[in-house]
Amino acid sequence: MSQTTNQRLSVKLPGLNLKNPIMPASGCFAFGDNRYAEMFDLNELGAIIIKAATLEPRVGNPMPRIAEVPGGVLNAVGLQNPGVEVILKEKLPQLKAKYPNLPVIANVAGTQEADYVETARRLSDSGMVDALELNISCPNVKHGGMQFGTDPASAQALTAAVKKVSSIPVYVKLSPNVTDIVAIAQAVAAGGADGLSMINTLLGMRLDLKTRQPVLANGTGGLSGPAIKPVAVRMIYQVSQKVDLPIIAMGGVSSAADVLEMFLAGASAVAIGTAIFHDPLVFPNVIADLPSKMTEFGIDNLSDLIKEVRSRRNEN
Amino acid sequence: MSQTTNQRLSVKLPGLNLKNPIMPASGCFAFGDNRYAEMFDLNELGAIIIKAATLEPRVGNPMPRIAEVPGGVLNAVGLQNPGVEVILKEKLPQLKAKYPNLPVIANVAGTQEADYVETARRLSDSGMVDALELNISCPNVKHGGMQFGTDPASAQALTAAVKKVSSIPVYVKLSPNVTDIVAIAQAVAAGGADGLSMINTLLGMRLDLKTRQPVLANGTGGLSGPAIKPVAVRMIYQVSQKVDLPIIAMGGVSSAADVLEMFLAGASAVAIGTAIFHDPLVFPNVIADLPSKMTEFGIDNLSDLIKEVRSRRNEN
Amino acid sequence: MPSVRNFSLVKQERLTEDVFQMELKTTESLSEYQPGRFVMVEIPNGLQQLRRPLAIAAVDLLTGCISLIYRVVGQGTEQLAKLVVGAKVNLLGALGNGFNIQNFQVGDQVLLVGGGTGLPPLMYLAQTLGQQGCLVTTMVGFRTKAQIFGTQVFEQAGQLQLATDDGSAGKLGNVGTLLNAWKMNNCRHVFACGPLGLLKAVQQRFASQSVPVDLSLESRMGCGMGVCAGCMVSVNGGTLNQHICQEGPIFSAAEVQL
Amino acid sequence: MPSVRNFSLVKQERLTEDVFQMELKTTESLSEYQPGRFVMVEIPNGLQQLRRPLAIAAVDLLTGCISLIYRVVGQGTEQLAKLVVGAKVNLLGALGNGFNIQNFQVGDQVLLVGGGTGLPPLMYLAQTLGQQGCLVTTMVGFRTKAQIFGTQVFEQAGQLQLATDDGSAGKLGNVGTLLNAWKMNNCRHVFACGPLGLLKAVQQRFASQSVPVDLSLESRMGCGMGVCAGCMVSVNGGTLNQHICQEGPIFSAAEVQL
Ligand SMILES: Cc1cc2nc3c(=O)[nH]c(=O)nc-3n(C[C@H](O)[C@H](O)[C@H](O)COP(=O)(O)OP(=O)(O)OC[C@H]3O[C@@H](n4cnc5c(N)ncnc54)[C@H](O)[C@@H]3O)c2cc1C
Ligand SMILES: Cc1cc2nc3c(=O)[nH]c(=O)nc-3n(C[C@H](O)[C@H](O)[C@H](O)COP(=O)(O)OP(=O)(O)OC[C@H]3O[C@@H](n4cnc5c(N)ncnc54)[C@H](O)[C@@H]3O)c2cc1C
Ligand SMILES: Cc1cc2nc3c(=O)[nH]c(=O)nc-3n(C[C@H](O)[C@H](O)[C@H](O)COP(=O)(O)O)c2cc1C
Ligand SMILES: Cc1cc2nc3c(=O)[nH]c(=O)nc-3n(C[C@H](O)[C@H](O)[C@H](O)COP(=O)(O)O)c2cc1C
Ligand code: FES
Ligand code: FES
Repeated sequence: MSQTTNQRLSVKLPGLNLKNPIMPASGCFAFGDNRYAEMFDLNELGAIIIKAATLEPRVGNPMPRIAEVPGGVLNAVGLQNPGVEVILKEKLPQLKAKYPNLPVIANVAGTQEADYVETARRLSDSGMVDALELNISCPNVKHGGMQFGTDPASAQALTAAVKKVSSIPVYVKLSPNVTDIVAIAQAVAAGGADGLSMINTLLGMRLDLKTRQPVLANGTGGLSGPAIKPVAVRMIYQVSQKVDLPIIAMGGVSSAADVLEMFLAGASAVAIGTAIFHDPLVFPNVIADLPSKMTEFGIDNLSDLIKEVRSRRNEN
Repeated sequence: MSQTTNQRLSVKLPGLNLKNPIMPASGCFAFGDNRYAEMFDLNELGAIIIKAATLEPRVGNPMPRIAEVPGGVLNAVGLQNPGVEVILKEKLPQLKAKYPNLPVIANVAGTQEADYVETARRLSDSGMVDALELNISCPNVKHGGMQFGTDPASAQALTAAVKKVSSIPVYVKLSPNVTDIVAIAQAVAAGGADGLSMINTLLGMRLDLKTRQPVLANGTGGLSGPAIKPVAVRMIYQVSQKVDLPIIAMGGVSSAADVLEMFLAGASAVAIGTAIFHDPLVFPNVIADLPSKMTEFGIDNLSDLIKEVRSRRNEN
Repeated sequence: MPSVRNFSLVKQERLTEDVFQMELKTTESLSEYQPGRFVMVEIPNGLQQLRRPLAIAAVDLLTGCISLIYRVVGQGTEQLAKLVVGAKVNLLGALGNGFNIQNFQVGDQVLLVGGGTGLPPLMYLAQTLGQQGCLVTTMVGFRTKAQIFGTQVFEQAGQLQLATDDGSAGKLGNVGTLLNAWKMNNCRHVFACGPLGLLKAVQQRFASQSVPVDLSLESRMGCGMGVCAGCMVSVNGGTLNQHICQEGPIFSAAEVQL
Repeated sequence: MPSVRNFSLVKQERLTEDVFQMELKTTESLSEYQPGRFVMVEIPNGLQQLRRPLAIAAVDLLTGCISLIYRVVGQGTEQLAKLVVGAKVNLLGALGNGFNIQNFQVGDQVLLVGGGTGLPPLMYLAQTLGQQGCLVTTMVGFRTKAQIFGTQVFEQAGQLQLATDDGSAGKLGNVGTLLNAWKMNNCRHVFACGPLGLLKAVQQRFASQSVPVDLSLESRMGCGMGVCAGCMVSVNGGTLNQHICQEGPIFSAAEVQL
């Protein structure tokens, strides 16, 4: 392999020229303003996806919001965030000041089409964001966009409305809590999405034998971590066979091998969420491990792998 | 506690007077004709759910059919079974001869309504089965009934058709791979189901980095084991709040504590599948542990717990 | 800057039926391991996705050891209790704000109030304040005599007031009983750590007093690093606006809403 | 009747770079641990939901020990290789049909053919047949000299024919080379275990001969107990009609479809 690491790891997606495909998943790295960021250089990342932004500030759900389950984590944070204004005035400028070259993807959430659109417009216009990730899949708030994520027509309409006001590419983040993920993906493609982001959390619950009540104050929560990886791989595989959009893959990734499995499923980039809670250095570790894992499995570079996997699909 | 263990553990469901609520899940104990059955007395079980029966014999999917994933197992057995005729002539008579007092639930699968109905009729007429479990949720065969499990109208029609020919209670086994589990449950209730069985496996996939192909010959497979427990608990909880039918709960149960969590979610009985692969004595172990776990959490007897949980739901 | 490193277990001791003390050794600097701060402990079998927060109960700079004292309450702490000497234990730390004790002087009177698994951070605090020459009074409540641990540290650091629910040791009653009986003379600062009920009692007891009161809070934690928003608390009239793991775990009783 | 019990690890030895031998001790009966049968090993960290099938490589009734010889190929075997003496290893066994060798007599000529991780069951078989007075010839292939293990057992039990792909030990070539060169004189039975290619070569080599040939098959296994239908194979013209774990792992080459 005479290629440099950069040549081997770099990937191109709409709006995103990434030196490597690895990024923190939304909600698992705040706005880069967290203590993990003291432990390694964020410039090592391919990009960062920041916590959901809503039009107004949200205080989120009552506590407890987080619980452990076998192979995974349940969370019901409920889109807590300071609102798009504070994000534009404080969070993003701080992030850009510290890491001017780090591509930024902003996760956008809302209740109705109007506030999605307005939040997206402001983020797009700010010039501080490289792409939007439309969160139509938050299971943890009554009106968290899940209604958009489970109905193809609404998903398509919302995507189209956001596309209209956005000058940067729009990735739509899909919910796995649906009967037919391909139908939703096709709908957002028809709505003009530039890419997909999948998957958000599976809706789950844990009950406390002592209180006989749900462990989470919200009742249900979103399941993330290794437990959901097989579902993520299956959905990404299914969608990549039918829909031509690039996919930012996530769901239970915690190693370079997991990253490659996502690429084989059809990913063009990979986000990591829950794994950082266990391994604070998961980002530098995975990025460092990738080249040798690729060599082990005969993978020259990721761009070619993406093409190979995509062309294999089209034959089917 | 002056109650006998039997009084504390016994549960009553349509067609099933069980001395305890614990039974093997379909496909994880064959027809009782397996080597686990040499290791403990099947008379200890509350009941047994036998492997899916189809009208004609099925050879199932090509190998490999089974793979491990974090916290779970993927299988794509594909309803391999000798067909209802052999089951009636050999499997059930052998089972009844050995364990005349063990309640038997027969899992029924098919491709079209007609073969479901015919298989159900024959099993019902045989006099060797106490209840049917209508499998409208097998993810592992092209025509495994999943189409019935994901569409409320088809689910209702199939349930009604099977009810018409069955003189024994009919439990309908639901697929978790749906957007709205409550809608499916309500539909099968409207179709006349006597009870529900939930959940079947989540549709998942694992890819092999060496071959770059799915590990399972079938491509996708059904995810079972601890990884799916939070999804099972959530769905059972949601359904039990809206639908008055008793639920046989399953999905990742491996301990007495898990059993109680299922009861708190809304179960009236509990099946165990994947856990036996790890712990061959999981059935006698869980049954033996139940009374002390119940005492630890202030639960006198399961029948009262079922009533308590159900009444709490109705208040919501 | 938090670091993540393997410590080696040099001592595992059972203090009561369900409370254990681990001594963990490192060759690296412990300068950030200050009283009131905590670590996120990796549960070593690889099953648990989340680390567990435990307070730093003691630091010995000479030997390069820290102590963690924990009650076995669930799967994570059960695993910790199984570890034997020589095992590697991975800690992320030190985290949180810690007790603000930089400006304390010789002779300052300080009151510590604690119970249950709130004692470990107070043990380290008492030791530090005692070494700084403060006059440390500690009020501690236990359910019964058999559950007592850690009291020597408080006796060495100053004066100990003990209560048990069943009167089997110390006064009959709980920390509330001790608080009510207490006469405050020139107390410069109050620190409390323990169950919610205890914290509320302390908050209330001193609500109308001018003495500053700091409470160390507990919460389930996802990350311990200010990311997951799993540990929020309402401070200064806001709603769930601060992270117990980052702005805390120590909050001013006058500002925090329990 | 299969039993599930804890054995204690009394020896863990590295045979080649990635092949290990575990010696496991029990106080209970080993009468069911016959050549060709296997155990389902629990992976001790609690992460893996499935046990792993491993052939019984040796049994010492005097010490109550069995040997398992395994190549580290994935997460499960990696965990096994980490175990140290004194560890508890939970085995479900003995499973499968085993080699049918009850009617062999002193002087019977038997051919064993093996490669890779197919050798462990043949080691136990060779030893047993040797003790029964049979004349045991074993053909074994390895990729290279560094990968050789287990050959002493075959030498002690009879005659060893060795090949390596690179000629670094024994004949240059593979088991196929040895098979082609071999002259069959009064061979009473052939047993083979190894990769699919080897089994197919053996099946083909003796297809038109009257000598009975038994093949020991491998498969991913879910349960090992005839339940999950994860290990089916086509026998006697049927389609996936027998369980490798239950009716096998040993099948007649004349009946099984590879
Ligand atoms: C900053 C901080 C410092 C701490 N210091 C100590 C210490 O020094 N010593 C000590 O023994 N404990 C301490 N704790 C508490 C300790 O973190 C928990 O007891 C531990 O995480 C439980 O882990 P587990 O896996 O054994 O229990 P789990 O299996 O996670 O839970 C067991 C039971 O405890 C409950 N539970 C778990 N964590 C919490 C929580 N944080 N709040 C309320 N209920 C909970 C669960 O609902 C469950 O019923 C501290 C917590 C925090 C936040
Ligand atoms: C009856 C029987 C007896 C066996 N005896 C031995 C023995 O004595 N010594 C020995 O070293 N091995 C033996 N094996 C094989 C052994 O079971 C596997 O190597 C082991 O289960 C791998 O576990 P793992 O967790 O390390 O690998 P995994 O992580 O499960 O898999 C690692 C890699 O191996 C592949 N793989 C795993 N199992 C199989 C399989 N059965 N067939 C094909 N590919 C597979 C996977 O696809 C993957 O690429 C036997 C198998 C059977 C069925
Ligand atoms: C604590 C937590 C908070 C999250 N917040 C968000 C969010 O604000 N917006 C969003 O789109 N997804 C959110 N997610 C989902 C993740 O971005 C990701 O899709 C999911 O966790 C699966 O990836 P993982 O298994 O690597 O964590 C959150 C997940 C967790 C665990
Ligand atoms: C190997 C295997 C075979 C199965 N076969 C069937 C089947 O024939 N019919 C059916 O309704 N469910 C079948 N299932 C699903 C189980 O009955 C059960 O619903 C599911 O595995 C969840 O429970 P668990 O996590 O305890 O295994 C099978 C599951 C496994 C693992
Ligand atoms: S524990 Fe995650 S933000 Fe505090
Ligand atoms: S491994 Fe389960 S039937 Fe053979």
